[in-house]
Amino acid sequence: MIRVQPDDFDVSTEIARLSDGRTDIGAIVTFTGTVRGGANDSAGAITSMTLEHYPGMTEKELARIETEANARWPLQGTTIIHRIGELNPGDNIVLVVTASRHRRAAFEAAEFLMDYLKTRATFWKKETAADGSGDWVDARDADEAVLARWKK
Amino acid sequence: MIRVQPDDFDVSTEIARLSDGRTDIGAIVTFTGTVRGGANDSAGAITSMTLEHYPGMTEKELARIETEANARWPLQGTTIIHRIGELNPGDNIVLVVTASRHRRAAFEAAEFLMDYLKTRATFWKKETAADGSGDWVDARDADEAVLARWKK
Amino acid sequence: MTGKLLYFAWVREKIGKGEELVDLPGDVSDVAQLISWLKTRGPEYEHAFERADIIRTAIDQTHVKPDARITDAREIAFFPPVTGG
Amino acid sequence: MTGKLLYFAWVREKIGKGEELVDLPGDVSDVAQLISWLKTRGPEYEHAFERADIIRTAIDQTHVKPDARITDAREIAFFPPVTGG
Repeated sequence: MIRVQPDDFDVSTEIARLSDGRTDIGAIVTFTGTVRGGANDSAGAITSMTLEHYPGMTEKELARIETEANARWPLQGTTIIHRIGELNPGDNIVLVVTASRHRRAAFEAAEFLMDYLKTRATFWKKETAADGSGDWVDARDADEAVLARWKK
Repeated sequence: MIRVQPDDFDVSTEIARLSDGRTDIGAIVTFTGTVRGGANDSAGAITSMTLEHYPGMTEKELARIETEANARWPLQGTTIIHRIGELNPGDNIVLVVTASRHRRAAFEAAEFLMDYLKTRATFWKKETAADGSGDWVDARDADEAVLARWKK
Repeated sequence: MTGKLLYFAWVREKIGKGEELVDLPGDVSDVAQLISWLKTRGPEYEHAFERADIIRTAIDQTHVKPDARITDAREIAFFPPVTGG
Repeated sequence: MTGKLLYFAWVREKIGKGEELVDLPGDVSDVAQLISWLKTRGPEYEHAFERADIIRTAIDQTHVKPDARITDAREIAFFPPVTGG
Protein backbone atom coordinates (compact mmCIF):
# COMPACT_ATOMS: atom_id res chain seq x y z
CA MET A 1 0.00 0.00 0.00
CA ILE A 2 1.23 3.47 -1.00
CA ARG A 3 0.23 6.77 0.60
CA VAL A 4 1.59 10.31 0.04
CA GLN A 5 0.02 12.68 2.55
CA PRO A 6 0.60 15.78 4.69
CA ASP A 7 -0.79 14.00 7.77
CA ASP A 8 1.22 12.09 10.33
CA PHE A 9 1.00 8.30 10.61
CA ASP A 10 0.89 5.87 13.53
CA VAL A 11 3.20 2.87 13.35
CA SER A 12 1.01 0.50 15.41
CA THR A 13 -2.04 1.36 13.30
CA GLU A 14 -0.14 0.59 10.09
CA ILE A 15 1.20 -2.70 11.50
CA ALA A 16 -2.37 -3.68 12.48
CA ARG A 17 -3.60 -2.82 8.98
CA LEU A 18 -1.19 -5.41 7.54
CA SER A 19 -1.40 -8.11 10.17
CA ASP A 20 -4.72 -8.05 12.06
CA GLY A 21 -6.53 -11.37 11.97
CA ARG A 22 -3.67 -13.13 10.17
CA THR A 23 -1.63 -16.04 11.52
CA ASP A 24 0.66 -16.53 8.52
CA ILE A 25 3.01 -13.66 9.45
CA GLY A 26 6.06 -14.27 11.63
CA ALA A 27 8.08 -11.08 11.20
CA ILE A 28 7.18 -7.40 10.82
CA VAL A 29 9.82 -4.74 10.24
CA THR A 30 9.10 -1.01 10.31
CA PHE A 31 11.37 1.85 9.33
CA THR A 32 10.47 5.38 10.43
CA GLY A 33 12.46 8.33 9.10
CA THR A 34 12.28 11.53 11.15
CA VAL A 35 13.39 15.16 10.77
CA ARG A 36 16.64 15.79 12.64
CA GLY A 37 17.31 19.21 14.17
CA GLY A 38 20.56 19.38 12.19
CA ALA A 39 19.32 17.41 9.20
CA ASN A 40 22.40 17.67 7.01
CA ASP A 41 25.51 16.61 8.87
CA SER A 42 27.33 19.65 7.59
CA ALA A 43 24.56 22.18 8.29
CA GLY A 44 23.54 23.95 11.46
CA ALA A 45 20.25 23.69 13.31
CA ILE A 46 17.09 23.83 11.21
CA THR A 47 13.73 25.13 12.29
CA SER A 48 11.59 23.46 9.66
CA MET A 49 11.64 21.37 6.51
CA THR A 50 9.37 21.50 3.46
CA LEU A 51 8.79 18.43 1.35
CA GLU A 52 7.84 18.94 -2.30
CA HIS A 53 6.98 16.08 -4.65
CA TYR A 54 5.86 15.27 -8.18
CA PRO A 55 2.19 14.28 -7.79
CA GLY A 56 1.38 11.27 -9.91
CA MET A 57 4.94 10.22 -10.62
CA THR A 58 5.76 9.78 -6.92
CA GLU A 59 2.93 7.29 -6.42
CA LYS A 60 3.86 5.42 -9.61
CA GLU A 61 7.52 5.22 -8.63
CA LEU A 62 6.68 3.98 -5.11
CA ALA A 63 4.35 1.36 -6.60
CA ARG A 64 7.13 0.19 -8.94
CA ILE A 65 9.53 -0.14 -5.98
CA GLU A 66 6.91 -2.02 -3.96
CA THR A 67 6.24 -4.41 -6.86
CA GLU A 68 9.97 -5.05 -7.21
CA ALA A 69 10.32 -5.87 -3.48
CA ASN A 70 7.42 -8.33 -3.72
CA ALA A 71 9.07 -10.00 -6.70
CA ARG A 72 12.34 -10.43 -4.79
CA TRP A 73 11.11 -11.58 -1.37
CA PRO A 74 8.15 -13.66 -0.16
CA LEU A 75 6.19 -10.90 1.57
CA GLN A 76 2.78 -11.03 3.25
CA GLY A 77 2.37 -7.27 2.93
CA THR A 78 4.15 -3.93 2.45
CA THR A 79 3.26 -0.33 3.27
CA ILE A 80 4.99 2.89 2.21
CA ILE A 81 3.79 6.23 3.60
CA HIS A 82 5.62 9.49 2.82
CA ARG A 83 4.64 12.88 4.18
CA ILE A 84 4.72 16.13 2.18
CA GLY A 85 4.44 19.80 3.17
CA GLU A 86 6.01 21.53 6.15
CA LEU A 87 7.55 19.43 8.91
CA ASN A 88 9.44 20.27 12.10
CA PRO A 89 12.42 18.64 13.83
CA GLY A 90 11.30 15.39 15.47
CA ASP A 91 8.41 14.92 13.03
CA ASN A 92 7.92 11.71 11.07
CA ILE A 93 8.79 11.85 7.35
CA VAL A 94 8.48 8.33 6.01
CA LEU A 95 7.25 4.90 7.09
CA VAL A 96 7.99 1.54 5.52
CA VAL A 97 6.41 -1.65 6.87
CA THR A 98 7.19 -5.16 5.63
CA ALA A 99 5.56 -8.41 6.78
CA SER A 100 6.89 -11.88 6.01
CA ARG A 101 7.04 -15.38 7.45
CA HIS A 102 10.73 -14.97 8.26
CA ARG A 103 12.80 -12.12 9.64
CA ARG A 104 15.50 -12.04 6.98
CA ALA A 105 13.02 -11.33 4.16
CA ALA A 106 11.25 -8.65 6.21
CA PHE A 107 14.54 -6.90 7.09
CA GLU A 108 15.98 -7.07 3.59
CA ALA A 109 12.80 -5.91 1.88
CA ALA A 110 12.50 -2.92 4.26
CA GLU A 111 16.09 -1.85 3.55
CA PHE A 112 15.56 -2.35 -0.18
CA LEU A 113 12.41 -0.21 -0.15
CA MET A 114 14.19 2.60 1.72
CA ASP A 115 17.30 2.45 -0.50
CA TYR A 116 15.22 2.72 -3.67
CA LEU A 117 12.83 5.29 -2.23
CA LYS A 118 15.84 7.49 -1.38
CA THR A 119 17.14 7.47 -4.96
CA ARG A 120 14.04 7.05 -7.15
CA ALA A 121 10.97 8.52 -5.44
CA THR A 122 10.37 12.13 -6.57
CA PHE A 123 10.57 14.02 -3.27
CA TRP A 124 12.73 17.08 -2.52
CA LYS A 125 13.53 18.54 0.89
CA LYS A 126 14.07 22.21 1.57
CA GLU A 127 15.39 23.16 5.00
CA THR A 128 14.75 26.47 6.72
CA ALA A 129 17.54 27.57 9.06
CA ALA A 130 17.19 29.60 12.26
CA ASP A 131 18.07 32.79 10.32
CA GLY A 132 15.17 32.21 7.93
CA SER A 133 17.31 31.17 4.96
CA GLY A 134 16.13 28.22 2.92
CA ASP A 135 18.32 25.56 1.33
CA TRP A 136 17.48 22.58 -0.83
CA VAL A 137 19.07 19.44 0.61
CA ASP A 138 21.76 17.97 -1.64
CA ALA A 139 21.44 14.33 -2.65
CA ARG A 140 24.01 12.10 -1.00
CA ASP A 141 26.22 10.08 -3.34
CA ALA A 142 26.20 7.39 -0.63
CA ASP A 143 22.48 6.82 -1.25
CA GLU A 144 23.16 6.03 -4.90
CA ALA A 145 26.14 3.83 -3.99
CA VAL A 146 24.15 1.52 -1.68
CA LEU A 147 21.98 0.42 -4.61
CA ALA A 148 24.95 -1.68 -5.82
CA ARG A 149 24.06 -4.07 -3.02
CA TRP A 150 20.76 -4.97 -4.71
CA LYS A 151 22.13 -5.36 -8.26
CA LYS A 152 22.36 -9.12 -8.44
CA MET B 1 16.05 -1.12 27.74
CA ILE B 2 15.29 -4.79 28.46
CA ARG B 3 11.92 -6.25 29.47
CA VAL B 4 10.80 -9.88 29.87
CA GLN B 5 7.08 -10.01 30.52
CA PRO B 6 3.87 -11.99 29.94
CA ASP B 7 2.04 -8.83 28.80
CA ASP B 8 1.72 -7.65 25.22
CA PHE B 9 3.53 -4.53 24.00
CA ASP B 10 2.57 -1.65 21.71
CA VAL B 11 5.08 -0.68 19.02
CA SER B 12 4.13 3.02 18.83
CA THR B 13 4.36 3.35 22.62
CA GLU B 14 7.85 1.85 22.62
CA ILE B 15 9.00 4.08 19.73
CA ALA B 16 7.68 7.13 21.65
CA ARG B 17 9.54 6.01 24.78
CA LEU B 18 12.83 6.18 22.83
CA SER B 19 12.22 9.22 20.67
CA ASP B 20 9.72 11.63 22.26
CA GLY B 21 11.07 15.16 22.61
CA ARG B 22 14.31 14.33 20.78
CA THR B 23 15.49 15.88 17.50
CA ASP B 24 18.79 13.98 17.17
CA ILE B 25 17.20 10.79 15.79
CA GLY B 26 16.76 10.29 12.06
CA ALA B 27 15.93 6.59 11.79
CA ILE B 28 13.93 4.16 13.90
CA VAL B 29 13.70 0.45 13.03
CA THR B 30 11.37 -1.98 14.79
CA PHE B 31 11.23 -5.73 14.50
CA THR B 32 8.15 -7.57 15.77
CA GLY B 33 8.15 -11.37 15.91
CA THR B 34 4.73 -13.04 16.00
CA VAL B 35 3.36 -16.56 16.53
CA ARG B 36 2.55 -18.23 13.23
CA GLY B 37 -0.32 -20.71 13.00
CA GLY B 38 2.10 -23.29 11.60
CA ALA B 39 5.14 -22.09 13.52
CA ASN B 40 7.63 -24.72 12.38
CA ASP B 41 7.74 -24.98 8.63
CA SER B 42 7.53 -28.74 8.90
CA ALA B 43 4.76 -28.91 11.49
CA GLY B 44 1.01 -28.64 11.14
CA ALA B 45 -1.27 -26.03 12.64
CA ILE B 46 -0.67 -25.09 16.27
CA THR B 47 -3.25 -23.87 18.73
CA SER B 48 -0.93 -22.29 21.27
CA MET B 49 2.69 -21.76 22.22
CA THR B 50 4.30 -21.62 25.66
CA LEU B 51 7.48 -19.65 26.23
CA GLU B 52 9.72 -20.71 29.10
CA HIS B 53 12.87 -18.84 30.09
CA TYR B 54 15.73 -18.77 32.60
CA PRO B 55 14.88 -15.87 34.92
CA GLY B 56 17.93 -13.81 35.70
CA MET B 57 20.14 -15.21 32.96
CA THR B 58 17.75 -14.09 30.20
CA GLU B 59 17.89 -10.46 31.31
CA LYS B 60 21.69 -10.60 31.68
CA GLU B 61 22.14 -12.13 28.24
CA LEU B 62 19.83 -9.56 26.61
CA ALA B 63 21.73 -6.76 28.36
CA ARG B 64 25.04 -8.17 27.06
CA ILE B 65 23.65 -8.26 23.51
CA GLU B 66 22.33 -4.70 23.84
CA THR B 67 25.70 -3.45 25.13
CA GLU B 68 27.46 -5.14 22.21
CA ALA B 69 25.12 -3.47 19.67
CA ASN B 70 25.77 -0.06 21.22
CA ALA B 71 29.51 -0.68 21.00
CA ARG B 72 29.26 -1.54 17.28
CA TRP B 73 26.88 1.16 16.02
CA PRO B 74 26.20 4.80 16.98
CA LEU B 75 22.73 4.33 18.48
CA GLN B 76 20.48 6.86 20.19
CA GLY B 77 18.52 4.10 21.92
CA THR B 78 17.58 0.41 21.90
CA THR B 79 14.69 -1.59 23.34
CA ILE B 80 14.25 -5.36 23.63
CA ILE B 81 10.96 -6.80 24.91
CA HIS B 82 10.31 -10.55 24.98
CA ARG B 83 7.10 -12.15 26.12
CA ILE B 84 6.85 -15.36 28.20
CA GLY B 85 4.00 -17.69 29.08
CA GLU B 86 1.19 -18.91 26.85
CA LEU B 87 0.67 -17.22 23.47
CA ASN B 88 -1.71 -17.86 20.57
CA PRO B 89 -1.25 -17.68 16.78
CA GLY B 90 -1.05 -14.04 15.71
CA ASP B 91 0.22 -12.87 19.13
CA ASN B 92 3.37 -10.79 19.50
CA ILE B 93 6.44 -12.62 20.87
CA VAL B 94 9.34 -10.19 20.66
CA LEU B 95 10.02 -6.53 19.91
CA VAL B 96 13.33 -4.90 19.06
CA VAL B 97 13.57 -1.13 18.52
CA THR B 98 16.71 0.72 17.43
CA ALA B 99 17.13 4.48 16.99
CA SER B 100 20.05 6.15 15.23
CA ARG B 101 20.93 9.22 13.19
CA HIS B 102 21.20 7.13 10.02
CA ARG B 103 19.16 4.28 8.61
CA ARG B 104 21.99 1.83 7.96
CA ALA B 105 23.03 1.74 11.64
CA ALA B 106 19.43 1.34 12.80
CA PHE B 107 18.76 -1.53 10.36
CA GLU B 108 22.02 -3.36 11.06
CA ALA B 109 21.72 -3.05 14.83
CA ALA B 110 18.15 -4.39 14.78
CA GLU B 111 19.19 -7.42 12.72
CA PHE B 112 22.20 -7.98 14.97
CA LEU B 113 20.03 -7.86 18.11
CA MET B 114 17.58 -10.39 16.64
CA ASP B 115 20.32 -12.71 15.36
CA TYR B 116 22.00 -12.83 18.78
CA LEU B 117 18.74 -13.00 20.70
CA LYS B 118 17.77 -16.06 18.63
CA THR B 119 20.96 -17.95 19.52
CA ARG B 120 21.94 -16.64 22.99
CA ALA B 121 18.88 -15.51 24.94
CA THR B 122 17.57 -18.32 27.18
CA PHE B 123 14.02 -18.78 25.89
CA TRP B 124 12.40 -22.06 24.81
CA LYS B 125 9.20 -22.50 22.83
CA LYS B 126 6.78 -25.39 23.26
CA GLU B 127 4.01 -25.71 20.70
CA THR B 128 0.64 -27.31 21.35
CA ALA B 129 -0.95 -28.90 18.29
CA ALA B 130 -4.66 -29.21 17.52
CA ASP B 131 -4.65 -32.78 18.90
CA GLY B 132 -3.34 -31.55 22.27
CA SER B 133 0.19 -32.91 21.82
CA GLY B 134 3.06 -30.69 22.89
CA ASP B 135 6.41 -30.37 21.15
CA TRP B 136 9.48 -28.34 22.01
CA VAL B 137 10.56 -26.33 18.97
CA ASP B 138 13.94 -27.44 17.60
CA ALA B 139 16.64 -24.81 17.20
CA ARG B 140 17.38 -23.97 13.58
CA ASP B 141 20.99 -24.41 12.45
CA ALA B 142 20.37 -21.44 10.13
CA ASP B 143 20.02 -19.17 13.17
CA GLU B 144 23.51 -20.15 14.36
CA ALA B 145 24.91 -19.81 10.82
CA VAL B 146 23.80 -16.20 10.36
CA LEU B 147 26.04 -15.11 13.24
CA ALA B 148 29.04 -15.54 10.91
CA ARG B 149 27.92 -12.28 9.31
CA TRP B 150 28.73 -10.33 12.49
CA LYS B 151 32.11 -11.97 13.20
CA LYS B 152 34.41 -9.28 11.88
CA MET C 1 4.96 19.99 -31.52
CA THR C 2 3.61 21.44 -28.27
CA GLY C 3 5.18 20.03 -25.13
CA LYS C 4 4.10 20.18 -21.49
CA LEU C 5 7.11 20.85 -19.27
CA LEU C 6 7.21 20.53 -15.45
CA TYR C 7 9.90 21.85 -13.09
CA PHE C 8 10.48 20.88 -9.44
CA ALA C 9 12.50 22.06 -6.41
CA TRP C 10 15.34 24.46 -7.29
CA VAL C 11 14.81 24.00 -11.03
CA ARG C 12 11.30 25.37 -10.49
CA GLU C 13 12.53 28.21 -8.29
CA LYS C 14 15.23 29.28 -10.77
CA ILE C 15 12.90 29.25 -13.78
CA GLY C 16 10.18 30.94 -11.74
CA LYS C 17 7.34 28.60 -12.67
CA GLY C 18 6.35 24.99 -12.11
CA GLU C 19 4.72 24.22 -15.44
CA GLU C 20 4.45 25.54 -18.99
CA LEU C 21 3.37 24.60 -22.49
CA VAL C 22 6.03 25.27 -25.16
CA ASP C 23 6.20 24.98 -28.95
CA LEU C 24 9.21 22.80 -29.66
CA PRO C 25 11.32 23.30 -32.82
CA GLY C 26 11.30 20.30 -35.15
CA ASP C 27 15.00 19.52 -34.65
CA VAL C 28 14.65 18.96 -30.90
CA SER C 29 14.18 15.21 -30.56
CA ASP C 30 15.88 14.05 -27.36
CA VAL C 31 16.26 15.24 -23.75
CA ALA C 32 19.78 16.65 -24.18
CA GLN C 33 18.67 18.70 -27.21
CA LEU C 34 15.63 19.93 -25.32
CA ILE C 35 17.83 21.19 -22.47
CA SER C 36 20.17 22.95 -24.93
CA TRP C 37 17.21 24.65 -26.57
CA LEU C 38 15.64 25.66 -23.21
CA LYS C 39 18.93 27.36 -22.22
CA THR C 40 18.53 29.73 -25.18
CA ARG C 41 15.14 30.94 -23.89
CA GLY C 42 16.48 33.41 -21.30
CA PRO C 43 18.85 33.90 -18.36
CA GLU C 44 16.51 32.13 -15.90
CA TYR C 45 16.67 28.95 -18.02
CA GLU C 46 20.42 29.32 -18.49
CA HIS C 47 20.75 29.59 -14.71
CA ALA C 48 18.43 26.65 -13.98
CA PHE C 49 20.19 24.34 -16.42
CA GLU C 50 23.72 25.55 -15.65
CA ARG C 51 24.48 22.22 -13.97
CA ALA C 52 22.65 20.19 -16.64
CA ASP C 53 24.71 17.11 -15.79
CA ILE C 54 23.04 16.74 -12.39
CA ILE C 55 19.49 17.54 -13.50
CA ARG C 56 17.23 14.52 -13.77
CA THR C 57 14.49 14.06 -16.34
CA ALA C 58 11.26 12.09 -16.42
CA ILE C 59 9.12 11.51 -19.50
CA ASP C 60 5.50 10.67 -18.78
CA GLN C 61 6.39 10.08 -15.10
CA THR C 62 9.21 7.62 -15.76
CA HIS C 63 12.92 8.34 -15.12
CA VAL C 64 14.88 8.63 -18.40
CA LYS C 65 18.45 9.27 -19.58
CA PRO C 66 19.59 12.38 -21.58
CA ASP C 67 19.44 10.43 -24.85
CA ALA C 68 15.77 9.49 -24.39
CA ARG C 69 13.58 10.52 -27.35
CA ILE C 70 10.87 13.06 -26.53
CA THR C 71 8.83 12.75 -29.70
CA ASP C 72 5.84 10.98 -28.16
CA ALA C 73 6.04 12.59 -24.72
CA ARG C 74 2.88 13.90 -23.05
CA GLU C 75 4.78 15.55 -20.17
CA ILE C 76 8.48 16.10 -19.54
CA ALA C 77 9.71 16.94 -16.03
CA PHE C 78 13.08 18.36 -14.92
CA PHE C 79 14.28 18.20 -11.30
CA PRO C 80 17.35 17.87 -9.07
CA PRO C 81 18.42 14.46 -7.67
CA VAL C 82 15.67 13.35 -5.29
CA THR C 83 16.08 13.75 -1.52
CA GLY C 84 13.08 12.06 0.07
CA GLY C 85 13.01 9.44 2.80
CA MET D 1 31.00 -29.72 47.26
CA THR D 2 27.27 -29.02 47.05
CA GLY D 3 26.06 -27.74 43.69
CA LYS D 4 22.82 -26.04 42.68
CA LEU D 5 21.61 -27.44 39.37
CA LEU D 6 18.87 -25.98 37.15
CA TYR D 7 17.10 -27.68 34.23
CA PHE D 8 15.00 -26.04 31.50
CA ALA D 9 12.61 -27.05 28.69
CA TRP D 10 12.81 -30.74 27.73
CA VAL D 11 15.82 -31.35 29.99
CA ARG D 12 13.58 -30.30 32.90
CA GLU D 13 10.67 -32.42 31.68
CA LYS D 14 12.80 -35.54 31.23
CA ILE D 15 14.47 -35.24 34.65
CA GLY D 16 11.14 -34.37 36.24
CA LYS D 17 12.30 -31.31 38.20
CA GLY D 18 13.56 -27.81 37.49
CA GLU D 19 16.07 -27.46 40.29
CA GLU D 20 18.03 -29.51 42.82
CA LEU D 21 20.96 -29.38 45.22
CA VAL D 22 23.46 -32.23 44.76
CA ASP D 23 26.61 -33.37 46.55
CA LEU D 24 29.27 -33.58 43.88
CA PRO D 25 32.08 -36.18 44.07
CA GLY D 26 35.54 -34.62 44.38
CA ASP D 27 36.71 -35.90 40.97
CA VAL D 28 33.98 -34.01 39.06
CA SER D 29 35.65 -30.76 38.03
CA ASP D 30 34.31 -29.73 34.62
CA VAL D 31 30.96 -29.66 32.79
CA ALA D 32 31.58 -32.82 30.72
CA GLN D 33 32.48 -34.78 33.87
CA LEU D 34 29.40 -33.43 35.64
CA ILE D 35 27.16 -34.64 32.81
CA SER D 36 28.79 -38.10 32.86
CA TRP D 37 28.25 -38.32 36.60
CA LEU D 38 24.63 -37.14 36.36
CA LYS D 39 23.89 -39.88 33.81
CA THR D 40 24.76 -42.48 36.49
CA ARG D 41 22.07 -41.13 38.83
CA GLY D 42 19.09 -42.87 37.20
CA PRO D 43 17.25 -43.58 33.94
CA GLU D 44 15.61 -40.12 33.88
CA TYR D 45 19.07 -38.48 33.87
CA GLU D 46 20.35 -40.98 31.31
CA HIS D 47 17.36 -40.11 29.13
CA ALA D 48 17.73 -36.34 29.61
CA PHE D 49 21.44 -36.33 28.77
CA GLU D 50 21.24 -38.96 25.99
CA ARG D 51 22.02 -36.26 23.42
CA ALA D 52 24.64 -34.60 25.64
CA ASP D 53 26.32 -33.07 22.56
CA ILE D 54 23.38 -30.75 21.93
CA ILE D 55 22.70 -29.78 25.56
CA ARG D 56 23.89 -26.29 26.48
CA THR D 57 25.31 -25.32 29.84
CA ALA D 58 25.51 -22.05 31.75
CA ILE D 59 27.57 -21.46 34.89
CA ASP D 60 26.37 -18.59 37.05
CA GLN D 61 24.13 -17.40 34.18
CA THR D 62 26.85 -17.29 31.53
CA HIS D 63 27.07 -19.67 28.54
CA VAL D 64 30.05 -22.07 28.86
CA LYS D 65 31.69 -24.90 26.90
CA PRO D 66 31.86 -28.55 28.09
CA ASP D 67 35.45 -28.10 29.32
CA ALA D 68 34.49 -25.22 31.64
CA ARG D 69 35.58 -25.78 35.26
CA ILE D 70 32.72 -25.97 37.75
CA THR D 71 34.75 -25.66 40.95
CA ASP D 72 33.63 -22.15 41.89
CA ALA D 73 30.13 -22.34 40.40
CA ARG D 74 27.16 -21.07 42.41
CA GLU D 75 24.56 -22.40 39.94
CA ILE D 76 24.86 -24.64 36.90
CA ALA D 77 22.05 -24.79 34.33
CA PHE D 78 21.41 -27.37 31.58
CA PHE D 79 19.07 -26.71 28.67
CA PRO D 80 18.44 -27.39 24.95
CA PRO D 81 19.56 -24.90 22.27
CA VAL D 82 17.50 -21.76 22.78
CA THR D 83 14.47 -21.04 20.57
CA GLY D 84 13.30 -17.55 21.50
CA GLY D 85 12.59 -14.61 19.25
